Amino acid sequence: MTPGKKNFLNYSYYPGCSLHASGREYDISTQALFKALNLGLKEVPDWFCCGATPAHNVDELLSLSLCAKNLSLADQVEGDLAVACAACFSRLKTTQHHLKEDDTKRQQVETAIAGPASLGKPVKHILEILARDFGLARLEESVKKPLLGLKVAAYYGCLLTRPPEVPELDDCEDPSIMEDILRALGAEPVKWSHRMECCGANFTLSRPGVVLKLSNAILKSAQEAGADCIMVACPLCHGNLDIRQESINKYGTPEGSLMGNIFGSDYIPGSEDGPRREMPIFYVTQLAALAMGVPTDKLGLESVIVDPRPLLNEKDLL
Amino acid sequence: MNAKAEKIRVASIDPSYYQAVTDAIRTEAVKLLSEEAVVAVVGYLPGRRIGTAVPGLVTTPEQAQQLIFSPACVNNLSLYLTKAKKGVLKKGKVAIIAKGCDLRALAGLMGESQVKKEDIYTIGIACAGVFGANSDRKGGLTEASIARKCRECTVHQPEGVDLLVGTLPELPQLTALEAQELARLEALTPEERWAYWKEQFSKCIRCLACRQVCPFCYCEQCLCDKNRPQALESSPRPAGNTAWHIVRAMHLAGRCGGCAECERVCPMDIPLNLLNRRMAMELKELYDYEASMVPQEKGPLTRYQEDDDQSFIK
Amino acid sequence: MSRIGVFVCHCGENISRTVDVERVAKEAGDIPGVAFSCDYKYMCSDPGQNLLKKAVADNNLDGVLVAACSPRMHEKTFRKAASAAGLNPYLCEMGNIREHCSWVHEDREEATAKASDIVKLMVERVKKGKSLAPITVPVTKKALVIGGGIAGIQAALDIADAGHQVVMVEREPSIGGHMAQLSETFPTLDCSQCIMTPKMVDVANHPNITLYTFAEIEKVEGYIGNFQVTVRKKARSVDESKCTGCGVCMTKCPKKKIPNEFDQGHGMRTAIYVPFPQAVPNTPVIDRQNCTMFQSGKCGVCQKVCGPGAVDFEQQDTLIVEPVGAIVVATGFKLYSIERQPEDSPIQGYGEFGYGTIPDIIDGMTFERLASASGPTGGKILRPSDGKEPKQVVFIQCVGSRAREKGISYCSKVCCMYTAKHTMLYHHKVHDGQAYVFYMDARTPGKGYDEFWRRAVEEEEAVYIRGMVSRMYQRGDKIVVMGSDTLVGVQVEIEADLVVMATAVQAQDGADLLAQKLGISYDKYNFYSEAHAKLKPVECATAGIYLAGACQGPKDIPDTVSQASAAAAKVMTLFAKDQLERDPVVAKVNEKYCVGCLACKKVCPYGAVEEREIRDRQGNLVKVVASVNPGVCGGCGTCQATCPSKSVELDGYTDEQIMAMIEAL
Amino acid sequence: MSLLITETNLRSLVDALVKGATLVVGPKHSGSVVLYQPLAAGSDLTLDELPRRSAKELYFPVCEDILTFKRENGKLEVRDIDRSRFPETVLIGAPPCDAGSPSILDAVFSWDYNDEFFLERRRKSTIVGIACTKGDDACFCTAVGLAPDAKAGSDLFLTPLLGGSFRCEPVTEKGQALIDKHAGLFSEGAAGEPVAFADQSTGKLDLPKIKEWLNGHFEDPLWESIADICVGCAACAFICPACHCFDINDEGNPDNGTRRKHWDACGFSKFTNHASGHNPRDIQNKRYRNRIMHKFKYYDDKFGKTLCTGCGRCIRACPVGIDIAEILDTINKKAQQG
Amino acid sequence: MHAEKLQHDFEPKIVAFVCTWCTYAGADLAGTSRMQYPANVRVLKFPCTGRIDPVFILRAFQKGADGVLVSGCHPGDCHYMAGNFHARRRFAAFRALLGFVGVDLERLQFSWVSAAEGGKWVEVVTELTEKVRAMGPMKEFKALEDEEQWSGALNTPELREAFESIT
Repeated sequence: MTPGKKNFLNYSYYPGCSLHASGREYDISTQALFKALNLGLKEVPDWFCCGATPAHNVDELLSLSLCAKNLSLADQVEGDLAVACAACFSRLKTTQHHLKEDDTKRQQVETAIAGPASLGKPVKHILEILARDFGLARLEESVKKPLLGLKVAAYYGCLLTRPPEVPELDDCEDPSIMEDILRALGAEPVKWSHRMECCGANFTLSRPGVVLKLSNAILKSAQEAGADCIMVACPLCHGNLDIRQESINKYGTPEGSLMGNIFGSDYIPGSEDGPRREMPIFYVTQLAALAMGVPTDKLGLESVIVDPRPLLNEKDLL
Repeated sequence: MNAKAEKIRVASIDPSYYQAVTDAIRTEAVKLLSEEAVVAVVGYLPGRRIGTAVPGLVTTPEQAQQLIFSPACVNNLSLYLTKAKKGVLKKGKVAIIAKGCDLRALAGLMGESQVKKEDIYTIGIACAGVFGANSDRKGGLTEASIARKCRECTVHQPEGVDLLVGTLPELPQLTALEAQELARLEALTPEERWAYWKEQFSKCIRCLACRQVCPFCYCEQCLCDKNRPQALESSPRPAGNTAWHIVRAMHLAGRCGGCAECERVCPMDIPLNLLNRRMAMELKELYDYEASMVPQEKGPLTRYQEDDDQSFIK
Repeated sequence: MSRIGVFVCHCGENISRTVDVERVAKEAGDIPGVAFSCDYKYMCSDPGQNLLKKAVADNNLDGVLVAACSPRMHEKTFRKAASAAGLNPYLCEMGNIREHCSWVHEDREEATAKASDIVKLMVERVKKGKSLAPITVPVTKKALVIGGGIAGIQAALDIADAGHQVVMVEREPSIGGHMAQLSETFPTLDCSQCIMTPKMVDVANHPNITLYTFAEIEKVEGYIGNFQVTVRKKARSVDESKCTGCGVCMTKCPKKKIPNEFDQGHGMRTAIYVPFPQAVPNTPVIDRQNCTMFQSGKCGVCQKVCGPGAVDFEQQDTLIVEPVGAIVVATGFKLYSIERQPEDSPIQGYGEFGYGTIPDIIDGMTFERLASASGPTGGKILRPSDGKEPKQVVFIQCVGSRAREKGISYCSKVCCMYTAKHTMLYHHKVHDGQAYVFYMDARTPGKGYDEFWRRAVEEEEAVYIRGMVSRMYQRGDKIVVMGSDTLVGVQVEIEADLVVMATAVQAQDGADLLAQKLGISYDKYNFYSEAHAKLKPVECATAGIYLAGACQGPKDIPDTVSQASAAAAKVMTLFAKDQLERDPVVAKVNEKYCVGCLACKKVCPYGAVEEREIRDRQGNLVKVVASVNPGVCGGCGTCQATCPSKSVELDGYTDEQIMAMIEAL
Repeated sequence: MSLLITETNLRSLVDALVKGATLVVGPKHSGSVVLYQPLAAGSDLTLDELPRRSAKELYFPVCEDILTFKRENGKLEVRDIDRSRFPETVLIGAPPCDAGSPSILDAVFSWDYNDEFFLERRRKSTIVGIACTKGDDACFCTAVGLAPDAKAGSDLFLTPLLGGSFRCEPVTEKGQALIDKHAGLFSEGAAGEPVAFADQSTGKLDLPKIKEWLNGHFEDPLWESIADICVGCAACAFICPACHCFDINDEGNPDNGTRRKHWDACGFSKFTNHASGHNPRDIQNKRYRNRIMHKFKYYDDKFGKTLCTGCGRCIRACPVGIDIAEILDTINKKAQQG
Repeated sequence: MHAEKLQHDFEPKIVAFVCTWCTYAGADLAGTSRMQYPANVRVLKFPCTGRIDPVFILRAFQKGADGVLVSGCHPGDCHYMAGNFHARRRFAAFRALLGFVGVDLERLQFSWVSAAEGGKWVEVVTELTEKVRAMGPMKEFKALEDEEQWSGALNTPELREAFESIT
């Protein structure tokens, strides 16, 4: 990029904890993508954890205050607030929504954070920025290396669009924003059933059996729909779908109907000849950056569990 | 504060801005009249005294050369379309000069079927502000001489006009005196407010200049001129005056465009626009209604919603 | 100076116990303008009324005030008496000194003072009163029925049987509506067409009914008793007067693969067609969009084979103006199409259900056609994708209904019952099949309804799962239905062969546009609003327009038929007199002072205010003023309170009367 | 040697008069405006601004009761106002354009009917005029025959001097009596230099010529062009020292009410509206013509006086900037041209 | 139950503007149910609250009312469908205006009383009467009625006396 060239749009940026830890690839690829698209991205100074996903189950005031404080920090940086993590996005939006609706809560929160709750700044998920602010048409124009032939299962997870009144990202139960982006990138979104199902993120530590089962259902559905890979827009989804494949392959999960109380069937030892899952999981920013011609060593492709490079090689995309 | 700082910046860029607007108005008016696109242009002509301008209706390209725009162009000309010059509209299309605040009145008149959009050609002015009543006009537009309404104007830039003239100079931030005064009155006790208005209204001599300059007071028979039954005492006594100003504010509620002409022309300096502002605030808060520069089908008091506020009703 | 008579009633002791009636009468006598005053034991008795009549005659009174009970009680009585005495009835008023005074106050002094005040106020009112003559409106004894479904048919037949002319307008090529599509009806499981078609034929044959099918309402003008309705009769391309209904054209038409709307797109029809064999009229219509002749100018087979020469490719839309006195709106409903809705729609779709992409997910009406003996499968339950008999069928209730988050919060009322019916029909036809029903609640009020539903559950082996479905997707040739069973607290997944969704009942497309033409109000779902939810469930706020059937809200057949007959009864009541007499308490415009701001028009709940042009003798437009149609005005007076210059005035409650009363406080 | 009064003593004069139960009326601040109002003390008197309303209302109030009526026992009882009890009044601090108007109006109020409301007040009042130093570009008193130091109408005339005191000149006996009664407040001394008069932009008008022109131009395109922008309010007439049209109406109800007299103006569309609905002055230009004609022709025809003191109030107050001085100038020019 | 009759120094004049279909009928019901309430209220009947012009309220205060009650059908119950909806907005605006010019809004009560709410009518009337009684007379408008422009005023004691003694 030419130095001094004016950015097309400028954003403040709340990466969230995951993007600085397990989801580093998401952070790296987001930065790279924004740079490639000539979008400014400036990290909010001194941001801290938004409290997702446990805080709101424990203490509502705490969860709201954490986000409110982060939102007021974000006010120091110009531009709408870009958020990559679906959980952070959900919490920040929820906080704005609750505090706008409820004056009492707002006052409590303002006491807690010792300052005014700033509710005016638009919080935007990366998907929204790509599809709406930047625009699908412009995105399509910017593609340098279309992801031709890549069949992708777009996975939304639970938080991106729900509950209907909060994120205002897309249709709550039947969104299309990820598929729209994929088409703009030249990839082929597959039609599949489990794009809105839960991956079990909340149970990652407490009941891994549940996670295995749910994640497996998602992977299986994508595989059956003919997808080469899955695209996500959340570090937690990514974690579950990517990391768990090994365990699924090792231990397996019972096939068939999910009828029955899944919460009761915790850890189920599998067999060696269980189903194999070998499905690369991409962040939306990785795929987009790839299509924009960002050098592949700047996408964090090497640090994920299921190595996507063979697939990309096969499709001649590296 | 030194004298220089007191002069607001519009004063310093004064001549070229006003000259540019004047030129643009003349060019357009001459063009419209010579092409016979309109039968008349309602605009401003220079007055005899320094810092004055008078409304004028010009019908020839030669007369159009006299049109001006200056901070003395205080009048809301839209009243001429409903009242004094109503007849002109029947002869053909009329062009009218409108500041943002005047435009809201025009839009209101369209919403009330008094003026048809297709019958007029609106020349909107990007207006930096005009003189206040009784202000010293010798030194151009200054913070001291600018009208109170202009200090908190939100419609410097007209919208939806046929032609927009003028480029808005950089405008200084001025304290919202009227809003402050409104807040001060709101903070008083009812007794204190009553005393305030009683003093104001008792000055009234019922010259009815407020009514006559109001673009919305176009009734053929004003309620205050009616005597069977007599809803309002017609004699200029404090009781009748109070009733008159209350009723007028009520009749304007949801219609007033905020040009504050009533206040400007009051020879007794009664702050009539405070009443209109207060009503506008209430209607904004209750029904999210604001006077706009584009016509609206119904005003806030001619429509309703089933879930309107009724916290005041037992 | 007025000459008013004041009559103070004792009402036995009801008033005189706490009010000194003699004193009230005496004080009334001192009021300027009162020429006569007295008190009497029972003013409403015959001697009391005679006293009033005599006093009017003897004292040449020009106004009467009876201070007695509530006017709601006896105003009519005394106005009649005043009228008999030669006084205009509207110059007789009542002062309520019983309900509003003697019964609610115990202190004799206070009550008497108040009674005197009431008399004083009301005397002022009488002084400023005006003689009013009842408004008479001529009535055209011909009714328009919009819609030829069961509601319209019932209303039309009732009105026509009473001897009045009826014009029926139906948008589709045949009358019959949705009921003609149904297979069997709950709770008796009798064949819908068997009970419907005879009524359709009755309409066609009734001497008093003029039927316009394939026609729409273009314009409605006028008011109660005097509507002018313009009907657009769309070009049928077949001359109805010549067509014999032999059907040769249809057998010969080369375009045979057009999905038939009547069968919900699951059967096929030709380009020249009747929607179904029992259609009324049995005159085909050419579907110009699909006709080769119209699209490419080459074909014309139907014209060649038509013996009577009825096929007319040149036919144009015709406009027919019908004067009518009353209108019955019976435009019915449509089923919610749950595919994703446009962005700006307040109704959110159910994309997650895969409807429209998975062929074996169908709606209730399609199931009706599948189950119907005259349907595309001849009454066999075969699924659309491969024509196989489904062995596991999932029925989902409340799709769209009662789903606030999706934009519709109301209950569609008929789905619980018809889903129960569907499970039975299915079980009768596929004995080894299993029906599952996802439901929120089973709502079965109605005669024999709950028994019917229990039969479905207990005898016909339908499995009812209380809970909603979250997602459906195709897996192989099965549809995986994911949902929850909230009673057991588990998530369930059923592999179904066919899914039938009871989608919400919605107002017809264009219901809002028709309402605007008619000047009637509608709710946010475009269902038409009745004048009063309890007491005027059939009337519209606009006088002379009545509602029947599901256009007002979801309804089953018995309710629809009842309402249609009720609407017909209302029309007949209206037609019982040659002239409609209306209370003269209506608004009048003072055209001299009206400036035509039309604020009155904006607030009028009845749409009674129109614009009127005033022209001079040369025909030049002087001004436009408001004008109140007395036939339509309801008399609320909102216009007058809104008018800044009081250029519109409500008779009977004039500003002069009210101000005089306030002055007398 | 002249008779002088210091400003302090002028205020003391007011105090003394008030103590003596005299109604003293003079310019006084009321919020942002200065109006002629009853003074409670000398300190109320303000001499640095021309009052918004003229002094005519002292004699011809905005609104006054003229009788009351009540129907009792079927009989209508009418009660008149006892004018003999009107108070003694001193009008103080009126510049020539205000001080001069009551004497112009005497003619009309004592013509075919003696308006005792006006005349009784006139009899009981003394006018202390003061020379004008505050004129602006709306003033034109010199054009209509007055002057900033004209004594016409005043009983006692004050001239502000540099240094703060006033030269006092009794004009009438009433004025002399006022001096005599409060002799202690006045002193003899050498009059210093008077404060300069304000310049007036309008030159002298030839009033007889103007009248002559008006005589022949009842119908003239001029009226149309003048009234072109008039909005029909009464601001000009109500603040005018000379306009004296009034309306009488009954308020209350036929059985109990008050008859009131209050200002009327030729600007109003209801002015001279007949009960039939016909109005001989049915359009604004006829009404505006009446304003000019009345001031410069009719009144002169009848009473030999011009009904204008050139105070310029109507020019300042007109909502649309109609400028009577400019109009007169136009007529003057037309008249000169013949 | 016969509450002991209390003597008050001041009996306020309460004016009620009511619609004929709901509140007037509700007041009738209070009567037929023999409920008791203060006799201070004078009822003016209108077809609908939609007919009630704010000028009437103003006029009532000017003509000596110490309290004004405006009452009609509950929203949705209007005999004329929408009259009370329009009235509601009009009164909300008018109330704000009166408050702004300094009228104590405690003297102006709006209520919805249906034909079935005889009890509510009694409650509303009693409450307003007692409230206004405690507040004392509505002096503002009455005082205004007696005032004149200074020039038309008979403002010295002698003149006032003279006026009173006019024959």
